[in-house]
Amino acid sequence: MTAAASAWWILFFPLAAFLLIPLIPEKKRTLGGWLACAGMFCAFALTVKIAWPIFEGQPFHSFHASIEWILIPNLQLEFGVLIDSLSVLMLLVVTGVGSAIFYYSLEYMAQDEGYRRYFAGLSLFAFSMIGIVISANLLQLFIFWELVGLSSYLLIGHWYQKNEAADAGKKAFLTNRVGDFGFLIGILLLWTFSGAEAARSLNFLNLNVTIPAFAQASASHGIWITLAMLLVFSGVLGKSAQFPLHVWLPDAMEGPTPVSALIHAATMVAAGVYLLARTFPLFSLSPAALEIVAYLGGFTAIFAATQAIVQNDIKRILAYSTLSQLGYMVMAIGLGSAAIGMYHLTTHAFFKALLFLGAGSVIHATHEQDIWNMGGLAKKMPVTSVTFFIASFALVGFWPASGFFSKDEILSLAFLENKFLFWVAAFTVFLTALYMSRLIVVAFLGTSKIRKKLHEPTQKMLLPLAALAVLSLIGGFLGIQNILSPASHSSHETPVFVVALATAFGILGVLAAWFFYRSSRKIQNRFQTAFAPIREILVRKYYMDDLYDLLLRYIQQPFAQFLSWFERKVIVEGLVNHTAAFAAFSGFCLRKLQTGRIQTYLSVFFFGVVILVYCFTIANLHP
Amino acid sequence: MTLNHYLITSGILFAIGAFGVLGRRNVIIILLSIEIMLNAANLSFVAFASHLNDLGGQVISLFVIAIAASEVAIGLAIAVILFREQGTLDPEKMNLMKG
Amino acid sequence: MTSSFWILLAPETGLIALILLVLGLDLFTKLDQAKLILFSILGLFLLFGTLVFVWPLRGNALNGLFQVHALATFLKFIFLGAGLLTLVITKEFTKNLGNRASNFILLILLSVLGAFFLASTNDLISLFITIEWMTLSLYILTAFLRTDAYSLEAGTKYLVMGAFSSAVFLYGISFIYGTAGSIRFEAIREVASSAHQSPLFLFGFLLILSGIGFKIAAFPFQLWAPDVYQGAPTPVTAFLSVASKTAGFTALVKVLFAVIGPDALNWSAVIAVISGATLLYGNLGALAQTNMKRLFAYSSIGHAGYLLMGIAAGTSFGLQGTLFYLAAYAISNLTAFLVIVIANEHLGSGEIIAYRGLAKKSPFLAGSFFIALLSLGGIPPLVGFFGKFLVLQAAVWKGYLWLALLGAANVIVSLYYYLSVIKEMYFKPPVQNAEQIQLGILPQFSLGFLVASMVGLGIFQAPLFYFAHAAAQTLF
Amino acid sequence: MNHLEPIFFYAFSLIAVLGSAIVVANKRPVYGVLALTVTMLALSALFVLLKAYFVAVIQVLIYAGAILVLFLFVIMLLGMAAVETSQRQRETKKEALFLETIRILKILLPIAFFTELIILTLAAKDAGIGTRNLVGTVEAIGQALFTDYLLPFELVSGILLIGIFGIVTLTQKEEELSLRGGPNGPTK
Amino acid sequence: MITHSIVPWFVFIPLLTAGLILLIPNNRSRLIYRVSVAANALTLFLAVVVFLNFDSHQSGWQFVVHRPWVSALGISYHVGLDGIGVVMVLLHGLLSFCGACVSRSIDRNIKLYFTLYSILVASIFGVFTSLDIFFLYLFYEMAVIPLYPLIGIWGSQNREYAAMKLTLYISLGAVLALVGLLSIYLASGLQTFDLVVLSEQAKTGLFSRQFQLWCAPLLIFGFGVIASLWPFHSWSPIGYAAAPTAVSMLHAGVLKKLGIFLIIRLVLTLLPEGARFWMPLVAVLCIVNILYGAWAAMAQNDMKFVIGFASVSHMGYAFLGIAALNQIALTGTVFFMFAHGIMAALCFALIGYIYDQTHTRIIPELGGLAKQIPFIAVCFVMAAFASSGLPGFANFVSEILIFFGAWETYPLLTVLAIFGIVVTATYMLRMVRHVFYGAPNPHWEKLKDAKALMIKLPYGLLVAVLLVFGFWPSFLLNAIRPTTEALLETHHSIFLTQAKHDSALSVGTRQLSHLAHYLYHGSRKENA
Repeated sequence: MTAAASAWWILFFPLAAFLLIPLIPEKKRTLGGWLACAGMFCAFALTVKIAWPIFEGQPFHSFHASIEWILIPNLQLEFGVLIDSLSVLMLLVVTGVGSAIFYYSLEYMAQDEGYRRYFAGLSLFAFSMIGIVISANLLQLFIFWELVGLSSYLLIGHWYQKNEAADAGKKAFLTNRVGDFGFLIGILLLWTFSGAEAARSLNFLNLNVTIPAFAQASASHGIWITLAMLLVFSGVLGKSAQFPLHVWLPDAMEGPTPVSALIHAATMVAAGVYLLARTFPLFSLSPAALEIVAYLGGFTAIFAATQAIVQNDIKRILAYSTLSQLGYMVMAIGLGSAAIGMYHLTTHAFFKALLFLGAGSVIHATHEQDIWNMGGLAKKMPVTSVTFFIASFALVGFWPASGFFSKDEILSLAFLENKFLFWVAAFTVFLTALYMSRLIVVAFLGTSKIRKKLHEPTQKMLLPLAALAVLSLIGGFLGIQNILSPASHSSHETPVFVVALATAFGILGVLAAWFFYRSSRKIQNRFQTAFAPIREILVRKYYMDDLYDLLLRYIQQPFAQFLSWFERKVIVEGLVNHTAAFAAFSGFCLRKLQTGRIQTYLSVFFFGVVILVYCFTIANLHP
Repeated sequence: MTLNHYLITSGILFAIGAFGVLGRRNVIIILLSIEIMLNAANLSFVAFASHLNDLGGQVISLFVIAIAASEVAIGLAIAVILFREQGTLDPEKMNLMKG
Repeated sequence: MTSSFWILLAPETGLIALILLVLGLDLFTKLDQAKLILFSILGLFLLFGTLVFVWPLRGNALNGLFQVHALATFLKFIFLGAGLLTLVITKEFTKNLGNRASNFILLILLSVLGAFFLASTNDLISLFITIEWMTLSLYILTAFLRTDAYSLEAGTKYLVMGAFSSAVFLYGISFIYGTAGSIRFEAIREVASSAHQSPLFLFGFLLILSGIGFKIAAFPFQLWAPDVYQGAPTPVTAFLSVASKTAGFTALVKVLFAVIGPDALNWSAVIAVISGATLLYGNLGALAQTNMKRLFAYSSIGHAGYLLMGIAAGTSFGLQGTLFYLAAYAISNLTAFLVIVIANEHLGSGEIIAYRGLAKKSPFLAGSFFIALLSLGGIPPLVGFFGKFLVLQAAVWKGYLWLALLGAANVIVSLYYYLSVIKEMYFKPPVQNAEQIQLGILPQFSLGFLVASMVGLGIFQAPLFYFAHAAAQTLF
Repeated sequence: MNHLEPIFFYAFSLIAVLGSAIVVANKRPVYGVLALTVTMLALSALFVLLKAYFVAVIQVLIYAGAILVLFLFVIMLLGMAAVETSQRQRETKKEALFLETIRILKILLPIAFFTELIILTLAAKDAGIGTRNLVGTVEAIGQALFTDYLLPFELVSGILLIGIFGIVTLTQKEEELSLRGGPNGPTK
Repeated sequence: MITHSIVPWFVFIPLLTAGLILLIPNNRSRLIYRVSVAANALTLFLAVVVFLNFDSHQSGWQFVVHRPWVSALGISYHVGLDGIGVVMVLLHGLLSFCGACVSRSIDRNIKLYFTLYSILVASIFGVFTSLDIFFLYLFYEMAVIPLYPLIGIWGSQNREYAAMKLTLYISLGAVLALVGLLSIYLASGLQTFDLVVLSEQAKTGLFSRQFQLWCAPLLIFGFGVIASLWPFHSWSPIGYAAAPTAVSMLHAGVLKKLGIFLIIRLVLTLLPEGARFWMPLVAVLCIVNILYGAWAAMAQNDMKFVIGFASVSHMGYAFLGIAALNQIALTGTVFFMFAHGIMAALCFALIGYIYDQTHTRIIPELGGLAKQIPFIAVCFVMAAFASSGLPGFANFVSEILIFFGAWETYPLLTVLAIFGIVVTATYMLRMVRHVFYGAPNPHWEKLKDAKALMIKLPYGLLVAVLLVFGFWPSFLLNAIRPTTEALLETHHSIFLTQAKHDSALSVGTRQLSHLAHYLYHGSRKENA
């Protein structure tokens, strides 16, 4: 099997699973789960096979293959695979973490009514996500980009009978649509810039050549490139839930927890970052665009982190944390290093998936999501707790966990490039430590508030936890950073100051949380009343949801109602019915002439004669 | 006497007849007025016949007299029924159908 | 004379014979009225044979006063068909006529005879006399139900107005005669096509036009039509709306194309304006009608507008379109009236509202009405569509784009009231009893045949088209 | 007699016009019929002036002798008083304006029509009455009737037939009708 | 070859079916139903055969049958298919079959229903296959009339008003177009209605620019009515809401496409300059279509009204594709007609199913139906996503082609059009959310899902078609491409010298002033 063929097969296995699962009868539903897992495992295995040279430390030879999909003069669209180190890394993350989560789901969803639907959706997601990663051109990427949106919609709304879940799915899809609106226009712009009419192509390899050429052709083209890249970035805003399109992600936690782990933490939301990395050569043509990317990323990081502090739902805390971490990644790329962004993406995938799976274990055991109702889990579920601690460790960025390395890369990059963003990022470390410690202190330590007896989950769920825990712990030593930039990495050293500051902020956060949340209720209450306004803002998510609500309720809906009114009153009644009424009215007037009296008729008749004679003789006699 | 004299005479007769038809509210007088109009046409036919030196006009006027006779016959028959059924000869009183 | 007198006059002679036969049977035998009608129907049916026989003939008789050509034969076909179907309609109406039914059918036969002569005339005075012939018999027919106030009122109105318009017509003829020196078509045409005509010629022409306008119920001479159509006995209404209108158009076509000539006097614009106004009056007036016959009166005014449209074009093609339209209109309208007369007898009312649920009472009757209405509305693939197609094309050809657009818009208006009738029949439940209406064999067969011809001629237009073509060519 | 022609013309024209004016102006149809007889006679005199002798004779015979007598018969049949023109109906205010317009039209229209005729007649090249050697004798007219006007001649006979037929049909006795049950109007 | 004279049968088979049904006694309703389904299956089979036998390497007319008809007028019976026609025939074959299948819920006067339905089907086939303008128009108007009784007798709310309005509206468009068509016939001076001859001649500049400028709007707006071009769309939502399921399906699926189809076939081929002149105005109107329809759909509570306005909105894309006047967009438009036809029909079929079960279409009254009728729910969700242009469904491919094409000509308008997709997703998901998702309503406990294969078949078939062509668009595009290429060759040759872009912002005033000019001065000089 050639490498290209194996790339196609990677795409094919989850698709096959997706298509086959609906055919399995309900009685043999477990088969469906295993089928999905098998598809994912096969994809993972093939990915490893492709990536093998990397593991052997050899340089990776990228390759590209495609088939014609749409062929119209002036518009050739292909379906292709582009496998380079970037996509291999992403593929490893997607299939690797995916495999773990699929396996985990076997147990987690075992009792669910929509078991087969769930695994079908998961397989569809895997297919689309892999599609994004291996896409050879921008439009193909867009297609899979939309498809992951679909699978996300379906999986968030898995428990569709719950109103919140149904709403959340809709919200996620529509918010993404708004982003994709810009994305598609961006694609069209790039297509226009990519050369003469007949030679245009959206192929990445091609774009990397033609767009710089376009940029150099004229000074005025720079603004167009910036515009195009910002439009592409709007797609990222939606998918990676960056401010201001972040609102859907916390709500998306209504989906089953493994879905949150896989889609809304590890992979799908990272697709935006992947897109930035993929189009980084184009972004780098526009410093202005990159700057905006960086600032938005930095802002999202700190913006989300502050909100995480006041959340009570364990999954929501993690969701805000995801937002914040995605902000880090976007910022990293905005600051000029796709490799660092991708590095953090990878480690984040490990520990955030682990966090969610841990949370899933807890929820599975307790059927409870509010951290204030938990407490003392560390004693009752030791394995889960240990893995959770490891993951939190990595998230905050303590040595030697993987998060330490990737986050330090980002911080030092920011330190070199933009001092303001550096401080933002560093302060976010403090916040990260604060909310994670709060979570751990409240939910895992202290006394249990749960009456019933809790069990560790079975081996099926623990195995993925363990695997991800190991990766989170040692991820920093695997040389992941070298995959993307083997040469450049060693060129700059991490400033000691940065490392120290980050660690200090981290410890500070942990301590703050420890003392505050271990303290008596009284102190907590007093503190909370003191900061009530701020807390209110945070709890209300900076009023972002309310703002969107207002927009929808007071702008869009009235507008729709207005148009509906316009249709009824102006178009139907005004234009149509009144025309008809006018005809009927003139008919009515004509009937008045029809008096029923002979001599009136005769007069009209004779009048007609006289007029006719006048018009055609007398009037023409003396012109 | 020129042709125009005769034509104008016939025109006057025609106009008077037309007025009778338009204005009089008695079917019998209306029928009489129509006779006047037909005779106006006859006068014009005969005058033109002389003018053209062609017998046709006179022949036609004979036809017209015959047609007028038939028309009057039918008209009077209807007038008789009308009077018998409705007790009036006023055409304006008939407007069951209108609009 | 290319063919002998009797051969050329075969249809007329046959019809006279039939009339005498019917008269004899009526006077000297105790034949049932219904049988008499059947006999007349059979006779008229056989007369089609004579028409087919004279179809290929061309020639003239009676010193050139009587002409036989394709146009005359075409029109005679319409007249004969109208007469035949009017008798079929009369058959359904017999019980209202009492023992005078024989007079009724004789008058209709006489009227058809007059129309036959009309189709063949070649001079103005014969034209006038034949028209008067038809009109006089129609006065009698309209007032036929003398104890019925509606019929009597209609008869009186028709008589007074008709006589007035005849006088105007005749006065017009006198001026044409006086300025052209003859009443023969060819002779007048020479005068008409010369550069300078006397103003009196024009005067006469316009008076004639008014007189004919009355016959075809064109604006502004149309006011009589609704009242007379509504009041007349239903078979007479059918005959008025088809045969009398066709007679009017025969006269108009002869006057405009044979007497004046298509290029003289610039009459095209006059006809175009009249056509547009007639269209509007007929169709808009029909919108608010509640009586079926009155609705058809207005609708037939509207159709006169379309018929005028083809004539307004002033071309052989336009004339052909008008002739095709005439035939199509005759078939469709007579179908409609056959249905109306049967329905009126059963429903006991002529109001549109009484037609509610007719589809339930008799699917066949309702179906035939449906097809007839659509054909009148100009919906393909029915014959009425092709007629409209041709006249609109003629108007566009002539450059009367506004007229064509007006005609097109009026299709919609007319569709509205036709569809409203369909709505009553199909969408609404029957008002009172929903008992089935039983149809006799004759109406069933006739309706079947008419529907088949509406569809058949709508799809295979060629035969009628070429016949109309040949007919139109005779005047060019 | 040429020099007297204008006098005769004007005189007879005046009589004809006056006669017809009386027809339309009086209320009693009987007077109307009598006035029309005068008009007819005056017209036949005009025909004589135009040398249309046969027509003049027929005019007197048929019109004065037959048609107008028919009128008189009908008037007598119906009763003198009954046929007198009825008074104006009362009309509502809404109708009044419309009807008033129509009433004015009824007077104006004939005048307008006549004016048009005069204008057109004057606009046409004036021509005298022809050479006057045309004499409408019985012989000449008979000749024309059976040659150039054969068809209309035959057709007129048809019209007369219809006239007879019409009177018979319309005035047939009611009793005969009632034998088969009276007609019921289908159109109400 | 069997396919040699296959095309006339597309009209004959349904017409024969109509005749056959008339012969079946009224009480054998199942038999009538079966005959109708079988006949439509047969035409579908023929459509597939024709599609598979279509030679996609040539742009000319295929399967041509040519017989003289009224030769004096230049009317001939001339049928055949090009790449566009073959796609439309396939679409119509599919939908008429599915429509017949879902008509099982018709419960009264079945005989009349299927007779009219067959006539409707036949006439639509007639339009797609005719190569003679006369027959094209004949079938076009013939298709309108059966709708009146179909809606008026078997329809639901407000049926009489809706039926009347729809019929009159579409007929008005038709007769306007008729005047235009007659003008074309006469202006050509060729004495022929043969589209093939006329289009050949049109390439050589048969029609003067002046003529094209006034004639084109008659056709564009005349046919635009049936394609619900704003502001002539108002018959559409109300008509769909009233119509019985199968009629809504055929109407939204195929009949609306007739307008676009005829504009492509007649205006773009015969009046290229006229098209070019008027298209900017159409482009602006179609954007109004897209956004107006979409927003109006959002305010509706009746499911059929939502889909009705949605189809108004979607037709905007088809118009945009035409207005762009380039091959990418035009190909996309044809593909879009196919995809949207299937999708809209699917939506109406599913709503019909729900309505038959629940007897309501009011969204707030429904809810949580996915539990009771999962199959229908899944199909509906698919249709909703297809409607909002999700990749994987044929609609996405067509829309993206239209965007790529229109982007070349009207970039700003394209941006607005793309925004329409966002709005579309909003109202479609809103409907899915409130009908199928959410807490189950105990009122609907007893609903029956489509279980039997025959019941599932129409829905499944339509979904499958959407997916197959969504993944494998070349299957259709290859057939369309040569035709659109040939079609636009005329345009390229004529406009090579002209300026490339019309400013989308200056659109409207110029066109309107021209129209006014021609209305005042008429066309007489033109024809003289």
